[in-house]
Amino acid sequence: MAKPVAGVLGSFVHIDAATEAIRALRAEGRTGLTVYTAAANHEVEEALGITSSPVRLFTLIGGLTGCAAGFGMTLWMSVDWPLLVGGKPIASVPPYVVLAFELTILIGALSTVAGTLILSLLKPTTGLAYDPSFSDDRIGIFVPVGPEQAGSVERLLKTAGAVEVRRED
Amino acid sequence: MATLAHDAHTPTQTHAEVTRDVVNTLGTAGRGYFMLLGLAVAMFLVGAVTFVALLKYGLGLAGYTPPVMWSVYITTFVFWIGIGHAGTLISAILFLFRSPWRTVVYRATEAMTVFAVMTAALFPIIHIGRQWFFYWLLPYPNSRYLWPNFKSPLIWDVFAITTYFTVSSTFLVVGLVPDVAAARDKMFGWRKKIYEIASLGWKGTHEQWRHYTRAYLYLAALATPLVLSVHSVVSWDFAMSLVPGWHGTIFAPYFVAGAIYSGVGMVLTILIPLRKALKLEHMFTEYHFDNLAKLTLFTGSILFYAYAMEYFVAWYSANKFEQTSFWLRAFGPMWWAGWTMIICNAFVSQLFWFKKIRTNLTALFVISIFINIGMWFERYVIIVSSLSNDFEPWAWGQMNPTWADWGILMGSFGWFGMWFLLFARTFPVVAIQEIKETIPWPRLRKGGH
Amino acid sequence: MTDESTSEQIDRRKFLKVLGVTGGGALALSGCSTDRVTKLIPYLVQSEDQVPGVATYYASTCTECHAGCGLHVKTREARAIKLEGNPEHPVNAGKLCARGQAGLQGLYNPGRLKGPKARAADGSFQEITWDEAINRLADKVGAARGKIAVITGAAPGTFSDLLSAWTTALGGQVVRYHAFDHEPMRAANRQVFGIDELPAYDFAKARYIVSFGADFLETWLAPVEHQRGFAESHGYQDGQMGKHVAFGPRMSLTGMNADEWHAIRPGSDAVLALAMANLIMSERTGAPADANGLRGVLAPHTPEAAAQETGLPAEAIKRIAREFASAKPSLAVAGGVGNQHRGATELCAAVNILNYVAGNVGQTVNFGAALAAGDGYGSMNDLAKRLDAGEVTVVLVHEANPIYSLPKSSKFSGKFAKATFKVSTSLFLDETARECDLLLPGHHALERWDDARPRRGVTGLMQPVMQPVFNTMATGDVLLKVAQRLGGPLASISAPSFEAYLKTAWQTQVPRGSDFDTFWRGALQRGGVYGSAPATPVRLAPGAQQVGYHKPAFDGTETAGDFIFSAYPTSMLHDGRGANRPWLLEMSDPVTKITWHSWVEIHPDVARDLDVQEGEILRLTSPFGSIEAPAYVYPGLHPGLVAVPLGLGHTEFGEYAKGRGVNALDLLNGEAPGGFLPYLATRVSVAKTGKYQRVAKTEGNVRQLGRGIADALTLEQARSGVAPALAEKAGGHEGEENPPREVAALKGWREEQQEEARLGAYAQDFPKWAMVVDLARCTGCSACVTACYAENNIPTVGPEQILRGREMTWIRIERYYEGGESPGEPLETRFVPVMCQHCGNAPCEPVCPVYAAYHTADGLNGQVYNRCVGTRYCSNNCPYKVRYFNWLAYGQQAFREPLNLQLNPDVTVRARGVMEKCTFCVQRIRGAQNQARMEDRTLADGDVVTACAQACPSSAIVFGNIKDPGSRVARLASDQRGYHLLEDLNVRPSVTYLAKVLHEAEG
Amino acid sequence: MRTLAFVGGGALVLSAVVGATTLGGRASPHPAAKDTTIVSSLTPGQIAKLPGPRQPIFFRHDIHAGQFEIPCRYCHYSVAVASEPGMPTMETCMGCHLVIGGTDSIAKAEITKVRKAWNDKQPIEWVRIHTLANFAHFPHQRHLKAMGPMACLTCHGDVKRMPQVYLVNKVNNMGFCTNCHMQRNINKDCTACHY
Repeated sequence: MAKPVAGVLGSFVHIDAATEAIRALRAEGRTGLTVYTAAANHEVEEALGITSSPVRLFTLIGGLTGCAAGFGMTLWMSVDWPLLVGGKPIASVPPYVVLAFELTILIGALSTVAGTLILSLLKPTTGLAYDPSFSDDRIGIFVPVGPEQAGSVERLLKTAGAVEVRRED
Repeated sequence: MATLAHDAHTPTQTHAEVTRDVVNTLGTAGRGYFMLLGLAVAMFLVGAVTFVALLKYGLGLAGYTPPVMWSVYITTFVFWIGIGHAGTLISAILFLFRSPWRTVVYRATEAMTVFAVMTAALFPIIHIGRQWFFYWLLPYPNSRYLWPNFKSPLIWDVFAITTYFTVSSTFLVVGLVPDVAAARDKMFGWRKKIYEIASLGWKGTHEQWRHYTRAYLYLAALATPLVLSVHSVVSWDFAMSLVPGWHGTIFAPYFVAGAIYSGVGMVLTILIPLRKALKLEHMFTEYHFDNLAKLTLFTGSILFYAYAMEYFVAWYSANKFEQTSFWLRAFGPMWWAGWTMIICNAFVSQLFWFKKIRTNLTALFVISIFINIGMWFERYVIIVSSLSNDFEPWAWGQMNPTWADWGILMGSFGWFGMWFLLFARTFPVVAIQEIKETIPWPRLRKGGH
Repeated sequence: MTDESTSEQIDRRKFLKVLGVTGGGALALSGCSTDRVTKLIPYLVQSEDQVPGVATYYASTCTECHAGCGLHVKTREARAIKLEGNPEHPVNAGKLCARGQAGLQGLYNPGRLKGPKARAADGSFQEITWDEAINRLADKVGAARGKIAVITGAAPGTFSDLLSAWTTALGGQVVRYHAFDHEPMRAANRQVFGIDELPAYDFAKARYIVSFGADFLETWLAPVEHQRGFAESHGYQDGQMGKHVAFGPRMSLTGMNADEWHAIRPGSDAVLALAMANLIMSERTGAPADANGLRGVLAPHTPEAAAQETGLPAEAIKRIAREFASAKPSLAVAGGVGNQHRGATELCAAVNILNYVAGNVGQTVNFGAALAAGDGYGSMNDLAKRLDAGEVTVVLVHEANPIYSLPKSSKFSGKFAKATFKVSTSLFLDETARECDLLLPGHHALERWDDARPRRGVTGLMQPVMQPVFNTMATGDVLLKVAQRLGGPLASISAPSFEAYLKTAWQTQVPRGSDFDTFWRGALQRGGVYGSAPATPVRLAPGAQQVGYHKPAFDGTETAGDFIFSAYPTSMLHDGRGANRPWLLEMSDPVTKITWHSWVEIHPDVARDLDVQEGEILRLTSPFGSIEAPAYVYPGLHPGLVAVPLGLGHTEFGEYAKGRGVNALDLLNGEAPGGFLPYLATRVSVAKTGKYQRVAKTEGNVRQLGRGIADALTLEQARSGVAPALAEKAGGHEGEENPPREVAALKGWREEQQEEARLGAYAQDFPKWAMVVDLARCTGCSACVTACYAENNIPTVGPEQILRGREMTWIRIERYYEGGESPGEPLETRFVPVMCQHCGNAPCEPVCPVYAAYHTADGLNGQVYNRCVGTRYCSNNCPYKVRYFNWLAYGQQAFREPLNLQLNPDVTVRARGVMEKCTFCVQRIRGAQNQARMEDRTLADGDVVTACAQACPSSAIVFGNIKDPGSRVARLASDQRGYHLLEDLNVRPSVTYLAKVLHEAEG
Repeated sequence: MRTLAFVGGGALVLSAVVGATTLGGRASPHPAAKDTTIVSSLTPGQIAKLPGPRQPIFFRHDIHAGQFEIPCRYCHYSVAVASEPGMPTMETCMGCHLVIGGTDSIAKAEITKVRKAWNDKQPIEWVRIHTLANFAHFPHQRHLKAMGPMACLTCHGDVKRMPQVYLVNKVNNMGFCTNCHMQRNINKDCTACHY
């Protein structure tokens, strides 16, 4: 377990209070906020000003790879040991479209998942303060600050309407 | 049977209640559950023993009677593949359409999909003559320099099923992660540990949600064409051949519709008891069943049309072989199967025009059983009856299933039930986080956003 | 083996092992598994004529019936693996029937006696040594003081001579007993021509053939020879085609091949023949002068009178008589076993007259050949009486099974039992051997020396082609050894071995100016010496005046609702000797397509009246006994008749025969007067038992639903060059043609497809193997099917599997009915041999996921057993349904010791779970190609002959390279009668069928 | 006739022995004979180390085929004309070993076995080394014709130098066949071997 990050953890019940707090913190120029929610919530996203995820690139690349692999494999394997069946051409594309399609989906999907994991691992959550209620009905905001500024942050959160504020150090 | 809580379009619960109710479904189960599980395992063992017998003595144990070279096993294979489709439709396609009623049911159906495909995937192995050489269908480098024949629809099948299984199980797992995390936070002791691991360190930070939502969208986007392709490929196993009764251009859409129809039927068969057993009546409401029933009615009507078309085209084509084949399908030795299929699928589903029936659980359940039977027979009729009288009159022959056929069929239901029951007690059968998404968060001040 | 002396010393167990050496492939049964022979056991001594991996052919003679066809025995690694016809032999000219080929399964039959046995005090048999056995026999015959009888079914030949010499020297009596001995024919010949012999019939010459219940394509005299002739006469050739009319109460295979079959009242056929003769005499001159004396005798038999008796319209009789007379030469035949009613002799006499007045005697009926025959039923009865009277103490039974082949009502077994010492030399423990005290199992014909004289001028040799499979001894040697021990009266008969005896006997035949060795070697190579019999001209004998007709008499009192019972022989089981051969049991009967069990044939109308379904078990009861068998509804019957095939219902005779089916003889009168056993002379009552048994038949839908599978042209159409009308038949479009635009498009598409296909392998310099089947010649006899079984190691599957339609016949004979649906409409039968069509655009190939089915460069539809995983998709997609799946390790049970010795090492024994099918005998193709390459030449037409084509007695199948314009197959394939099965599917089969040709239906 | 063959065969090999021993294989046409690795007598220790299965009779190809240059086809008589190579009959062995008794004790012992087997009319049960699955058909004659003198070597290895024969190539492995056929660009049609 990585050593806990020092900071302040505020727990909200009300969404508008939470978003308000986020906006205020960002206005103060606080960075590295971590917001916990039990479900995706666009208000929070707006407040944080999040841009959409780059995971789609993985999907695209994966899909294209799959398609190429599909055609490549079938065509090459057909001519590698050419056997004539039913008076049809040795390397006939139409039937191979099916396989190319399936591989597109397969590799596309797998790379999407892989992408999500990789991207999530870029921002590790280890050491950040967390409270089980966040997966239930609370909204959590963690602000990584040193002890000297912790006080002001606590105050800010309280005024915003946090039902509970905890200091980590 | 239970009367339904009235229109639950907007959930009446709070986040906390949702978490509670769903997490309560996990963990220790009652005697009824274990009796069911025991039954499922027993049925599975019957199938397993039958399979061993097939390995030892050969497929001759089953009722195959040339020219009927495919029968119960392929029938059951197509049946299970079909079951899977409703799941993906509800979880992926309806997700893209932002259909509100899917949220509650989708987890259960997605699980059903995965286990149905797991069941179906066994059959290509079971039904071949030399099961131990099954891997020859995979393109792996070997000292003989031999590759599979990618022109064969059976190879398409192998790829389609593998893909379908991988993608749908990924989709299920991805969906589960936040819920498992929620469960984790409600658990104590060793259970907590297990869910801890299963939750892959999910905390629900905004970064995680950011990638997660995107990934989920794209998975749905990929699964949508997949679900259409898989059953099309399965239908091409037949349509690509020149057997009268198989050689049809409408097969792909016809089979996809049938698949979804049968799938929804199975969803109903599963959900109606499940909601009771898990005390989730207030979540699965009339609203959901009403919509499921409408879906059934829609796909059922497509089938009605497809059946009609099959017969019409057979007559209109003026092709002797087609005509004979379909005439015998209706009035030949297998007339009973032919009519079972038409009545159970084309006609019974039409009852759903009536809201009373759509919203009456007993009626729904009974009808769903009819649908399951009807759809199994659809495949049985298409496969067996078409094969038993094709081009060469002298080679015609009728087949009767034997214990080996029934054994495997029973085993497949056992295998499916086993997995589903285990799942239902171990993982949330309702998507906590997605329901929460639909529940508005409490606010300090009114209005606002 | 040419060198007995040394190789004899290898003991038999070793011998089997020796086979293991290079025949390893064949002995390992698990087919597509890589299990291997782990030991290499070399021959002790190399025999000059056996090269491992190379087939050696020995000429021999078939002993399955008395036609005495010549054989070429194919041996590999010193095992006989296939029987083929000897092309030089005058009787069968290279062809062989199903029964002849199944002789192999007599040789390797698991039911064979493994060594000599004697009955012990407790009645059981116990093994003894040959010395003991011979001593016992010698003692008994020595003590018998002439009270000896020998019952032999052996064909005339040196062994038979020895046997008679031996017996007479001992003061005993020899009875030559053949179950089917055609006594009525010989009696009639005595009566009408004063000559006591069976003539040879020349069917090839006959332009018009009338059969009065003579099944000359099945069991009558020399079926293979007749079929060859029939195909020549009746096959369509440049506008010419003979006609065949069959009369009889039952439509046998012969009747099915007739242009007209008339169901006449049982036993009424003599008057028909006489009426025809009468008409001919009265209408045309030119009949032999001495025939005029007959006018008086024939006068009363007017066509009208005949019509009265037979139930045929008089017009039909007149028409047929005129056609018969105007066709020169024509041929009338009678005397089939199945038609032996009380008046059989009368019938044969009448037919003799008919042939005589039509001037056929000497043309198509040739006396002088004196076909092999026995002493007849009468002398057997006399012997029975002597046995009964205790005048015989020692009986020796050789190659005969009277206790089975005589009806129970003859009480023969009881009389037989009265002899104190009974000896059998049967190879099997048959019903008669079971009653004997000493079993001296003889060698199989392929293991011993002998010769056979099936007819005057023809002597066939038999030579041992391999080591004896079991500890048996040629009966000839037994006799000689006994003679040696007894001396005395037998002293004159002495030779070191029967081989030596045979050679001495042959010394006399050596033509002037050549030494014995060259003569002998030549004879061995050619399989015998073949001369032509001096024709014996015959004239009418006084007896001819006695010809006449009496109303048929039948045993049993006539009561309402009873039927005339017909026990008829089938081409597979003959007199029952075929019943222990799995091949013949599984080979569906050419007429009913039923396998493995007995059945009762009843007419559809009768079935309707009695409300009998197929498979319902009926009890037939006659004054002499009763039997129960499942019903088979068969339109080819006189409504007053029920028929049951002979040959089954054995109580002994090995595992395959024992307790299988019922014995139709049980219903017959065993003490009937008249010097022959009447098979059509009993009344039976038919009772429903309410029990059912599914009939194990390979018959599917008997109507071809206008799909153009068995196509036919009328003689006029054939002459005027009309092609079989396929467009409307082959399922596509009712009558109307495709618009030209579509036709063009389709054509273009086809060509493009072939063009692309060429990327693969239809390379120009390869041959393209193809086959032509002439339906105008095919008689449905199923010889090709047996040949295929033998050549390709096809397993028999047994009745239970047949009920599931799982027979493995790579080539099957489909039998379709035409017409016969409305009363009075004649029923026509068409036979179509269907094997893999080796399609150019084979639908089975692209669907195989592992390329186990694919197309070879030389146009074969290859099937790679060891690659097959058994998805069976290929079979689903095969429009002809000619792919067969090995459901349950059939090989293991079908080829158990010692039947596995018959396996062809060139062909893989397919494993369970594998698809198999006709390969166009690819092993023969590759073998020929190897040979050609070794000799640095290319294949010539005729180098490759498939097993079916080789066997076909009517040469209906032709195989070859269709790309070679000079080849027979190329010429025939372009014949205007040619068509493909289901042509509209555009699968481009390599098999071309030549449409059957029909005489316009008249009268 | 047969005795003639005996004496003939005996004479042939006798001369070969004499030639090989007295002239030391000098001026012999085949390189294998110049090869000195052939030790005519091996110690039991050496024999034990030899690869391959132990045969009922310690038959030394290196002496017969190598030292004395008996052509392969003298014993494997049908290899050039048939698909089966043919195992030497006991008669063939005795053709020489009526006359030749062996030089050292081991050889003497083994040859007595052969003679005993011949007298008892008991063929020797050799342990099979090269086996093909029975669904693969290998026409030896074609390969001999195509590849000439090197044919045997290609698959069976240099038997001339093997005191005890062992499996050099996995001849039952389809890859082994196809490799050759592909390099030489020969027929790759399945039914060339599988039928």
